Amino acid sequence: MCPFGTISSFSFSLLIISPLIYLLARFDRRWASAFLALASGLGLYKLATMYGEWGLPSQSFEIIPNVTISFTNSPIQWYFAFIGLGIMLTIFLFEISWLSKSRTPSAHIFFEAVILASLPGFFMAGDLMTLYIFFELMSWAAFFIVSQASEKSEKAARTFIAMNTTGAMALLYVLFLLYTRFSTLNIEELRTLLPSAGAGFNLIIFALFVFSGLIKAGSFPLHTWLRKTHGNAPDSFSAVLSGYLIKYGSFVVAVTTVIFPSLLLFSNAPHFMGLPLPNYILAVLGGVSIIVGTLMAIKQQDAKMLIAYSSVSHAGYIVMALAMVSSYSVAGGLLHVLVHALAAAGMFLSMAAVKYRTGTTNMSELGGLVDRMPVTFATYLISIISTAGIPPMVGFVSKWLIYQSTITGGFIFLSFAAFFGSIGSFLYVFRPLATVFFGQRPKRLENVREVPFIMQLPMIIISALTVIFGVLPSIALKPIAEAERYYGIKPVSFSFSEIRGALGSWNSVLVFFVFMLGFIMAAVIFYLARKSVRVGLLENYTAGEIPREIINSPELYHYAHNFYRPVERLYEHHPSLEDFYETALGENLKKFGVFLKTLFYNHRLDWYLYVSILTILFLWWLL
Amino acid sequence: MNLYTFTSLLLIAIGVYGLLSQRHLFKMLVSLSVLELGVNILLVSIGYSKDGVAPILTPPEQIINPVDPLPQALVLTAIVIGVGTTALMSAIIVKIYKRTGTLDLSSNRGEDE
Amino acid sequence: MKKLLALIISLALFIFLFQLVMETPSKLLSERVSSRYVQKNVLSSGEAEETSANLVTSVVLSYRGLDTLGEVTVLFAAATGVAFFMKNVKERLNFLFSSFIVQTGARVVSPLLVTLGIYIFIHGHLTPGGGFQGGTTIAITTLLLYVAGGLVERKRTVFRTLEGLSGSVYVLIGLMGLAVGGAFLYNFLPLGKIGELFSSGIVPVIYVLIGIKVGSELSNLVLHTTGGDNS
Amino acid sequence: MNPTFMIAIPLLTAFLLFVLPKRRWLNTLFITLVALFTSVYSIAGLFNIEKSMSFGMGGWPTPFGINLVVDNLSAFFVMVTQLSFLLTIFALFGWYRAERYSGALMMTFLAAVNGMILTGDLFNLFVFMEIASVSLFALLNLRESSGSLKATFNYMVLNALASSVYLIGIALVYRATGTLNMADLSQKWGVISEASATTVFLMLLTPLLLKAEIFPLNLWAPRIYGRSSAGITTLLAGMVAPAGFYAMIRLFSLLSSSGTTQNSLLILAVLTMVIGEVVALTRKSLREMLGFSSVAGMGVLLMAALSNAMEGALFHLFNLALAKVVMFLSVELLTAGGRDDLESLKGTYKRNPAMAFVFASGAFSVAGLPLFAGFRSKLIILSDMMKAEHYIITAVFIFASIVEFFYYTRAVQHIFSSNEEIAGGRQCSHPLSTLVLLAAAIFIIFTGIYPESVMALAEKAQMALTDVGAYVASVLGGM
Repeated sequence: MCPFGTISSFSFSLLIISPLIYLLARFDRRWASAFLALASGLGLYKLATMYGEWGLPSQSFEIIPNVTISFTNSPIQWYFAFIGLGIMLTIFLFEISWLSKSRTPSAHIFFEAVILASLPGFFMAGDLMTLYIFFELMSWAAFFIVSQASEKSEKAARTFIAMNTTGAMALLYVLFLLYTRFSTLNIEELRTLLPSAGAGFNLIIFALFVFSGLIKAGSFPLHTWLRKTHGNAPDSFSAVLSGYLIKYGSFVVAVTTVIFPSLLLFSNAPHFMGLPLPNYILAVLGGVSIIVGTLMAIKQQDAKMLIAYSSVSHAGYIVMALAMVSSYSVAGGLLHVLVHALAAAGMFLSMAAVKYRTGTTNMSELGGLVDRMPVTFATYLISIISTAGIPPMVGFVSKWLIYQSTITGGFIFLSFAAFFGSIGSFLYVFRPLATVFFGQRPKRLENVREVPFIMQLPMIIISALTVIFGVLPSIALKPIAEAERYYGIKPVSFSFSEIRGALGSWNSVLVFFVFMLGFIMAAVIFYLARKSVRVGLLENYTAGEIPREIINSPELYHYAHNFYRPVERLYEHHPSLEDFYETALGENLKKFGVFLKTLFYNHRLDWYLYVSILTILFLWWLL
Repeated sequence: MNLYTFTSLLLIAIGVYGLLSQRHLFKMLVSLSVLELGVNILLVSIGYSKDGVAPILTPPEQIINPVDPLPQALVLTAIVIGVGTTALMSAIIVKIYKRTGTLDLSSNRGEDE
Repeated sequence: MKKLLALIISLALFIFLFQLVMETPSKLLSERVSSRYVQKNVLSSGEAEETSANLVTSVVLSYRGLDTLGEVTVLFAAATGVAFFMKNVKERLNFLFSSFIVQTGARVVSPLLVTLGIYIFIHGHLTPGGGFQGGTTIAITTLLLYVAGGLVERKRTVFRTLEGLSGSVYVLIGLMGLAVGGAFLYNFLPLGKIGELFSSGIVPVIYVLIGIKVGSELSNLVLHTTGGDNS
Repeated sequence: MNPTFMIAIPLLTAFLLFVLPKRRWLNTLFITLVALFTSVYSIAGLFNIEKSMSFGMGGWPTPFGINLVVDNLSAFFVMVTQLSFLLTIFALFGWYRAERYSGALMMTFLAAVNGMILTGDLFNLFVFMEIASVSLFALLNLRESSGSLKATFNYMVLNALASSVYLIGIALVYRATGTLNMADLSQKWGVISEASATTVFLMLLTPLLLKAEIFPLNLWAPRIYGRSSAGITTLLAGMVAPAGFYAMIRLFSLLSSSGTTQNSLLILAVLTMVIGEVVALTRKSLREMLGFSSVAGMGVLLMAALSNAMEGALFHLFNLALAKVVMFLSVELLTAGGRDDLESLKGTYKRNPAMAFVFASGAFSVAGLPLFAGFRSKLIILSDMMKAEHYIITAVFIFASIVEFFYYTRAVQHIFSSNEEIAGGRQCSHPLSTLVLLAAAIFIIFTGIYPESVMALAEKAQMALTDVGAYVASVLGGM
């Protein structure tokens, strides 16, 4: 049997040879990375051939009595897996060269091999146990990759693993709840069985699923691990984390709302604006996530943490869209998965490229890299245009679809959140652009060069895809419509160049050419009528006088420093969920542990005697 | 319930009282011995029968109304085990004294915390 | 305060145990397992199967022989443990006050004591007493000699070897029983008649071994508790 | 398999060590050979058991003589404890050269643990428990400090107290039923009135709860784990606790106990688990952390056993014992008996990568990570508990698992931290220890991927446990 014959054997053979990959990486890390790129390419090819063969049963085997590991192929799963493998492919290409900056390249590549193996296993899972196992594998591998980066990242990784394990365990609990009820974990079978259960039972199932999904997706109110983890992870891995690993959560949300027919399950529950209350609450949480992510992103000083919060906001979009379960919203949500995967990968990769050359991502230490690193700049630019939802890029299309569903549904708050996020993202994504790539270049960055071609290549691919899907979203909408049809939702209607929405239609090709025209005109004007003079960094601010503190810490006078201070002041004293979880749960649990220790174990023998004898007596007396 | 059983229970209670109230390691050991003694007497008293004779056969006649030999055998074992434990405990107490210079339970000397 | 609490707890324990003993029914002796021991018809074949006159001995060594092996092992482990703890203790207890009279007296009494001990464990299956009691008597001799001025100081190695040897022979006899009779500690020697010195098969042999073992173990215990092992 | 050898051979060796010439290598060789023999013999025997077999000692029929019982359950536990012992012996090869005393104690300890598991007699169980404890008291001070001495003293006093309670229980049992044989007793248990039966049952259970480290009778345990040499506490975590657990579930199956008893013990088990895990979270010293974690592990086992997840519990016991032994030993070799707080362990994998790997596989197995053995057993426990509709306890169990997962990954993270430059070069452990522990670690992963063989054993053991009739029939067959 061909080792890459099916998706399951792809996963398992990768897992089995992952120690060999470790050894290969010890020998030469570039070969290991290239090998994994090739493997993901093969996986992509295999997936491509599987398109259309939905519901194909695959081999399964028992893991504990009566519980099996099995795989299946349905449009949504195919869609998620395909994007995932694609992102992994670009990352591995990037890492062929990037790994020289890693402190522990062999371990890094080993754990990434585990992640690559877990990816199709997770998304193509035929039952919930498979889902759980591959999720645990992923978080475990990611935990080790994240903790390798720096001193700070160890703590970040612990936050990550604590929250993700909580999510996974919630999933495990719900899984056994379902299993005791229906004696099956097969997703397809549960889909048909769930409506027969009571609403209360379904509500518990829904709540636990959502809990676990929101943690993994990094969506409000369980988003708190994202900032630290993304900010401190190894640079190229941040792209995987944000570009793909948080989509594991989106997938769980998709399973909860779309694959399990949530509208049908809660048809007897109270409705709010035509949406069952559980779905509505989930959508509102998504909306809040958009707002919180946006507001927090504005505050960040570090470009990677900024993008991390933008991920929170985008996870919010996806959750909100999937929770509404309408034709446009599901299409928008699923398309947004693609959008954010590409955009986050693009942004993080370009930041990784910047760090590869300059050694920092702190915005106030950077500047003026546009003519030193043009490809990186272009990637970042295209990614943020897509992120902000500006027309010629694919980001607009997904947001446009989501707007349609919020507006036609009459959800005022959700519409507000969606627009707020869109406008807010102008504010924050612009900032790294302005500070890292524009402005004055500090002296020490004079000799920065563009990254090697092998690192440029994945960035070029991602940018190209962002543009291509922007011009022709119909390519991506094809599997999405297939998925909607498969799960009984009215598919969006579209043609090669046009999407027909409820509030008008969108001819992407036409728009693209109009924008191109405008762009060319602007470029012509820019190059013909350029009148700029170069000045040194400090001259602007000090009028010739140079106080001591400026010499000591010029970055304080960098214009990126406290860039949005006036805006931040509006919500300076906001309550922080991040602190809340850390103290309320983490620290208090530890305090509780210390308390228990002092209560029971810190004493002398006489105390132990008292406790033991009293317990024995108490038991005798009680029984 | 006969006198032996009663006494044994009393000894057990005294042993427990000593164990709980004393802070001197050796006194605790002694209390423990008292407790063990009580338990042993309880065991023997199980085999007691009124006007019973020692369970030793003197052929050719069969003995009439002997006391139960099994608890006696058990007690023999229990006593020896008690001796062993006590010896080991006293050795440890000696060692503790050698290391910390005190036999008071409430002293924290020698604690490496 | 603490003593009061201790008093209350132990009182509660007493009352509780008292109640418990009152509540638990008591089986008549004739319905217990031991009644068959007394009648010596455990095998229910009618013939006398176990010929120790001392019923306690027959329980200890024959019916519940494994317990006794365990018991000897506990003592062995305890003695070894004490030796283990004391092996690095350099200082020794000294009995400087032992006078000439004490020493001579000890020398005179000790052979008698040893003889008494040997008598006790040899007749263990006939009369009250046995290996443990005999062994203890022998150990007392050691203690006496020790107190009288360290007369047995150099005998440690002998005791230790004796201890190991008798223990090994005990287990080997048990294994021999397994080989001959198909059960560990099976009584494979001729049983003889109740009440005679040479009766009840391996029982006296084992009691002799136990006597030696317990004697040497307790002696070792005495010697080790008073000071470390220099060898 | 004839269980006699499992007891007699180690005992014989213990005695012989004092007859043979005083050579450390000779002692070590002897001990190793015996450990190998008992392991191989028990494993070989385990696969040849069709039904419960009873061996009367001294050739006496059972209620009168003492009997040893071999069925799938006891053989399973014997196998687990032999493996723990074998691993310990091999892993300590580097630094532990048995002198007579500790060598003999190791042997008596081995014999006693085997006896505890194999015996079918209540009083004999007491005797073997005492041998095990007495041997262990000295062994725990192999690396003597005032801390370890005091901790041992605590253990001794509590142990003596529990033993006395057990003896009182035995006295009452014999008084009421006239027998000490477990199988015979299970027939006559009804004689004791309901009220006192519960109490007597609890009395018999007390030292077993102490041995199995169930709260609040486990107060002695963490200190021992924290202060004694980690290489020896394996004997506690991998042998005594399982043996105590075995005796407990055996009594549970043989003597009927009321629902309230079971429920209150279930509460104790859950408390043990929660307290153990939460306190382990706060511990900085790795040994103490492992100690609390083993306590918690025993809580998990008892909880599972009492909530209809016996098969999972047995399988989990195997995994736990193996993982705990492997972890304690690798910590011992990793720190070389030195400091073991998390901060000073940073980056130690550079010093001894093999041991770091071994520790990680043990930790992941206990934490229940997919691909490792503990994951499978935890899943089975969860699934069975859910099936028995213990929803709340399952939720608590899941909470404890999260905590456990967190602190184990934290420990592994510290060991594998690449952010610390470690002083001093490589210091490898004895090649034999490394080899054996690596084999054990690989076996853990192998069991995680292919658990069928161990699971089949656990399943058979569980059947043997539930089939009280077969047990009683085999023991009292002669009647």
